[in-house]
Amino acid sequence: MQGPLIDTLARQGITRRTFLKYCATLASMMALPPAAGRAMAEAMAAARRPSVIWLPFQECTGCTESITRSHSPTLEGMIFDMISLDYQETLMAAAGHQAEEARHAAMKDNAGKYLLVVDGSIPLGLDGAYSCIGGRSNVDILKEAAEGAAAIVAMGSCASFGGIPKANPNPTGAVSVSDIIKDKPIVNIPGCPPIPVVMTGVLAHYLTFGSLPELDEKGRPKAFFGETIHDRCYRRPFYDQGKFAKTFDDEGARQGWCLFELGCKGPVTYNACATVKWNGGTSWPVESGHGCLGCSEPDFWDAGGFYKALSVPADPLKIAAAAAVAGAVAGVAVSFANRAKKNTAKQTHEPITVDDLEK
Amino acid sequence: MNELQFLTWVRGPGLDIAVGIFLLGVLWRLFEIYSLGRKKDLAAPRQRSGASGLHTVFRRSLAPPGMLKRSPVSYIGGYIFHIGLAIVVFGFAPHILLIKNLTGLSWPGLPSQFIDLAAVVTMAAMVVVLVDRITKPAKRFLSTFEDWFTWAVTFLPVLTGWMAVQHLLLPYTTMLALHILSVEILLVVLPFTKLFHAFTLFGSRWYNGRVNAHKGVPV
Amino acid sequence: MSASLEKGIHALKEVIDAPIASYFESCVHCGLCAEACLFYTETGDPKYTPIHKVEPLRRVYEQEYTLLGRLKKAVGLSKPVTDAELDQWQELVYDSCTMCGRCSLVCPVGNDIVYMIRKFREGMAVSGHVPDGIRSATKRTVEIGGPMGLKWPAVANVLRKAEESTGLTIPVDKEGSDYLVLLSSMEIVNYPEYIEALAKIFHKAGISFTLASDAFEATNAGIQIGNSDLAKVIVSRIVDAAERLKVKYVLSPECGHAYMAIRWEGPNLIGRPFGFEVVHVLELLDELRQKGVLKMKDKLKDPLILHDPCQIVRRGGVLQAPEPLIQQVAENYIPIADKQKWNWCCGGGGGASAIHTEEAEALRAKVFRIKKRQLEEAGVNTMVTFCANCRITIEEGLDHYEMNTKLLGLTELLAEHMED
Amino acid sequence: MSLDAIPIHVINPPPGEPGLTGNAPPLLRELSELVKRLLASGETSAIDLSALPLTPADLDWLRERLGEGEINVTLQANGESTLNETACSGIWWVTHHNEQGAVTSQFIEVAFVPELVKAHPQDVQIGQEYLELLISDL
Repeated sequence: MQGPLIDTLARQGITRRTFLKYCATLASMMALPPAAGRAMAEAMAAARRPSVIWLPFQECTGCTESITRSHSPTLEGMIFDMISLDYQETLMAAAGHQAEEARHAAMKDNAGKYLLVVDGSIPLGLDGAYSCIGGRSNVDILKEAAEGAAAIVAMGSCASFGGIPKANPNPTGAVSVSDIIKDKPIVNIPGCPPIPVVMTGVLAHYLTFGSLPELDEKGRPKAFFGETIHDRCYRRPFYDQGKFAKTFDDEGARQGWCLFELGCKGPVTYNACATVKWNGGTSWPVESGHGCLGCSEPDFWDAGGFYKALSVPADPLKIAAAAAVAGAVAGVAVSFANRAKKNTAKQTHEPITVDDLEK
Repeated sequence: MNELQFLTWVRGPGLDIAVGIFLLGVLWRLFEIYSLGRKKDLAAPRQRSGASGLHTVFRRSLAPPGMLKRSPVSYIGGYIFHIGLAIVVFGFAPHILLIKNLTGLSWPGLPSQFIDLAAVVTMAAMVVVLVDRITKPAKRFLSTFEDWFTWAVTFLPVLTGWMAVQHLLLPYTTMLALHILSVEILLVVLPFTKLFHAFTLFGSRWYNGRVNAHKGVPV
Repeated sequence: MSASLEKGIHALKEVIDAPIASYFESCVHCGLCAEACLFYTETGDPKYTPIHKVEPLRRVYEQEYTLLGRLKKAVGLSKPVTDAELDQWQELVYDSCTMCGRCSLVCPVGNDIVYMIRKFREGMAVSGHVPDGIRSATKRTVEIGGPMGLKWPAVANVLRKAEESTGLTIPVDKEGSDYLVLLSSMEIVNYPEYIEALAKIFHKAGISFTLASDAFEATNAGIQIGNSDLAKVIVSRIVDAAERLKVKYVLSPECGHAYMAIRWEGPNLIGRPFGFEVVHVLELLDELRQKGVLKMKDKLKDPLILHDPCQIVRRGGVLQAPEPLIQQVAENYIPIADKQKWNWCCGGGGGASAIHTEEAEALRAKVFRIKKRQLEEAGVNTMVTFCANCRITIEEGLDHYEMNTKLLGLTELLAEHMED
Repeated sequence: MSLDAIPIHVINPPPGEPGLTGNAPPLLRELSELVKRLLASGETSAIDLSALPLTPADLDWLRERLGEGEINVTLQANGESTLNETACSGIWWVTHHNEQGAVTSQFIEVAFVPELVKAHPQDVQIGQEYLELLISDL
């Protein structure tokens, strides 16, 4: 099981050229120079598979689905062949105490070297009682597992930023991995779910260069999160021309015009959907006629409504009527005071004679 | 507070508060100013005033004879930045959407490349007008803190809006939030500074037009 | 009883109205009014910027009639207007403002700045911040009857002389006449030819007229100093006389501010519309011209330009009459660029010519350069105008610059060239 | 019911599609440098076309300028890849497609033979072993 990766791949009928081609494309997606594709292929082909422990917390398993159901299992699935996935509740055959033992064994055997992948947020409410595995709270497990990890990958928006569990009013006190773990390198791969190739890209980078890729200030790989959906959107020319779909079934929608007015969050969402697309490059939300929800941004759930355009107030004129009335009342009150003052001045007018001109 | 929360705040509660203060201020100030009233002119009019007030409202938008030459920067710079602001505010599709959402009125937007150009030209004109204020003796003499402040408050929304669209300096989300915030500041200070001329100018021109038309002088 | 700051503020509180408020709120400090003011264009001193001249009025408005202003005053952010300040402003409000109203025409937000000056003077007058020259002129007008202290016997004397030289009768206190003719002291003293000219024209046109022995003076120093009570006393004399003599029309002399006082301020001062019409002499003359009564025997050949007095043309609305009249009598009338409502003031209006301090006179001489330039640009040696006060100011200016320009009064010019 | 009966159709690419950006011509100069380096030191290199702000029109322009060479290699590995020699020998136009036929990445490679075409020694080894097997069966 611990031989060079290329042998494992070969056994599965994946040729070296297929692998090279895959690495070239991966390097291109990660905005690495073309030569890096070759380096990646060589490094990974020869790499010993690192131990990976995957901890699912307060999550919906969508992230796992995203990775495992990726359209070309031979390609994205390869990543699971590159690693030794020692613990993944959903995928592993073991269950119960057996599974927990496997995790402990992996942590012990690979102390300081394993990669920790987390999906789901971590509830802190009621001492973490909202989500427990084997009687232990998520936060305990995370802290323990993080201790010996070389690096942590926060998969999906929940692990990265708290995600839907953290949405108002956040009953479980959900937080992200980086809210708890401060002393380890953490890569955030937000998205609900995240794009599979980002995960593979990060792992490939780690395997090739032994380090995490360049991250932005939110801990996201710059290569994938460097630009907004809006910047790369194929409907962008319509935005620039001022052509907008006004409803989901009007002529503009049929013509494929910009979905800004229908609440698309593309302009404030950093992700690679517009270029990488989904389902093996078949399509992506905007292409299928729906605006971006902004799922890879922090607190996207509370960002003022999915169908409200960005330039539109979240709750228009909430206090406007009251303010207008208050203004009118204040104005009328001042008016009365002013008129009274002026009238008093007029009534107390003392006729002026020439003598009054002298000081 | 992350930038999306910041953005959410400025386009949520922030905007509510700003629009609220704006409406409150505008109504209050309008009452305060126009309730003072004026005496009826008892002198027999030379001619019926008719629509003279309205005429002046429009006529004053043009430079009087000779004045363009005397103060070209005031007029040309002033025209460019006022018209530029109008184009940017009322021609940019996202702005129209906001107005539509607030009032139900909408109209077709202008191409964003054109808006972009208008924003740059507007900012250039505003800078020129500022330099003019610093260098022209009468202008500098009249200038108080309020003049510099209101200039900045007017300039910032254009700058931040343009920078947001151009993806300069800060991520789009932050810039957009700053842009909306700067507009909110503008809304809040407008009723209480000289920026209120946006409203009272019509009254002032109208009064001037009426008072003088009564005497038979088109002003 | 005497003038005081309290009285001044009190007066301002009475006169501040919605237009004043609207104007102050509209001002964007663009400084364009300065470009329309000869005191700024000729000196380059920014303190002469028209809107700056009413700054204390703005403060009183803000502190008395705006909520924020009251708050600012309460917490000490806005200092109350002081006597020292008003004293400083006296020069700006009287010496360097002739109430010509040119600034009101250019203000891009539409501020009628001269309207504000007129109101501000109400406060300045009763707080005691007025130039001595205007104060004494006002006193003489109220106490004696005219700004120059002229009494009826002297006027009667002038009238007798005019009768002698024209051979026409000049009726006095004749009830039921069409016109009550008013004069200005300056005309009586400096330009008695005006009276002769008028007598000739009335005679020719067959219009009945009279003078009133108790209301011959048309000028009203009360509006120049800026006190409505005194202005009312002065204007009431004319109204009383006109009503007693049952005239249809009151004829305002050429004098600019006299026309302003009787035609536009008069009814507002006494608080009711007049039962008679006020006509400016040029309006009457133009009417006669249109009827064909005003025929010339010859025309003046000299090339000349016209000086439109502010209070008659720009502020009085006598826009159409002057040009046809001058064309009637002059062969070489040269219209200048800034004519009619765009004319430049002579520099002595609004009471300024009554201020005889050294500084005021030096300033008047300085700003007269604009008239000098107009003459030079037109390349003429003759200027015609129709306001006694403008004439005196312009004469002084011409003297100061030692120019040999001929200055003529329009009515006299017409009378001189009229068919016998 | 045919597809045309569905009222929704995506027009792709949209009108107002940007034409030439002027970003393509400098690439020719860069290629010239890379070819010089190949001749001088034998060092191979590649340009990642999807990493550059090039419009389809730019790519067409470039492709047309570089022309067609003599060799066209087709590789079937998880979707088709084409490695086409251009009219300038040593410059190869490499396009990778996925199994659905979409372009996943596109390169211009400067090499005597594209790296991907060359057999890896380990693979040759395996071939050799297979050959031995064939021989032993004779």
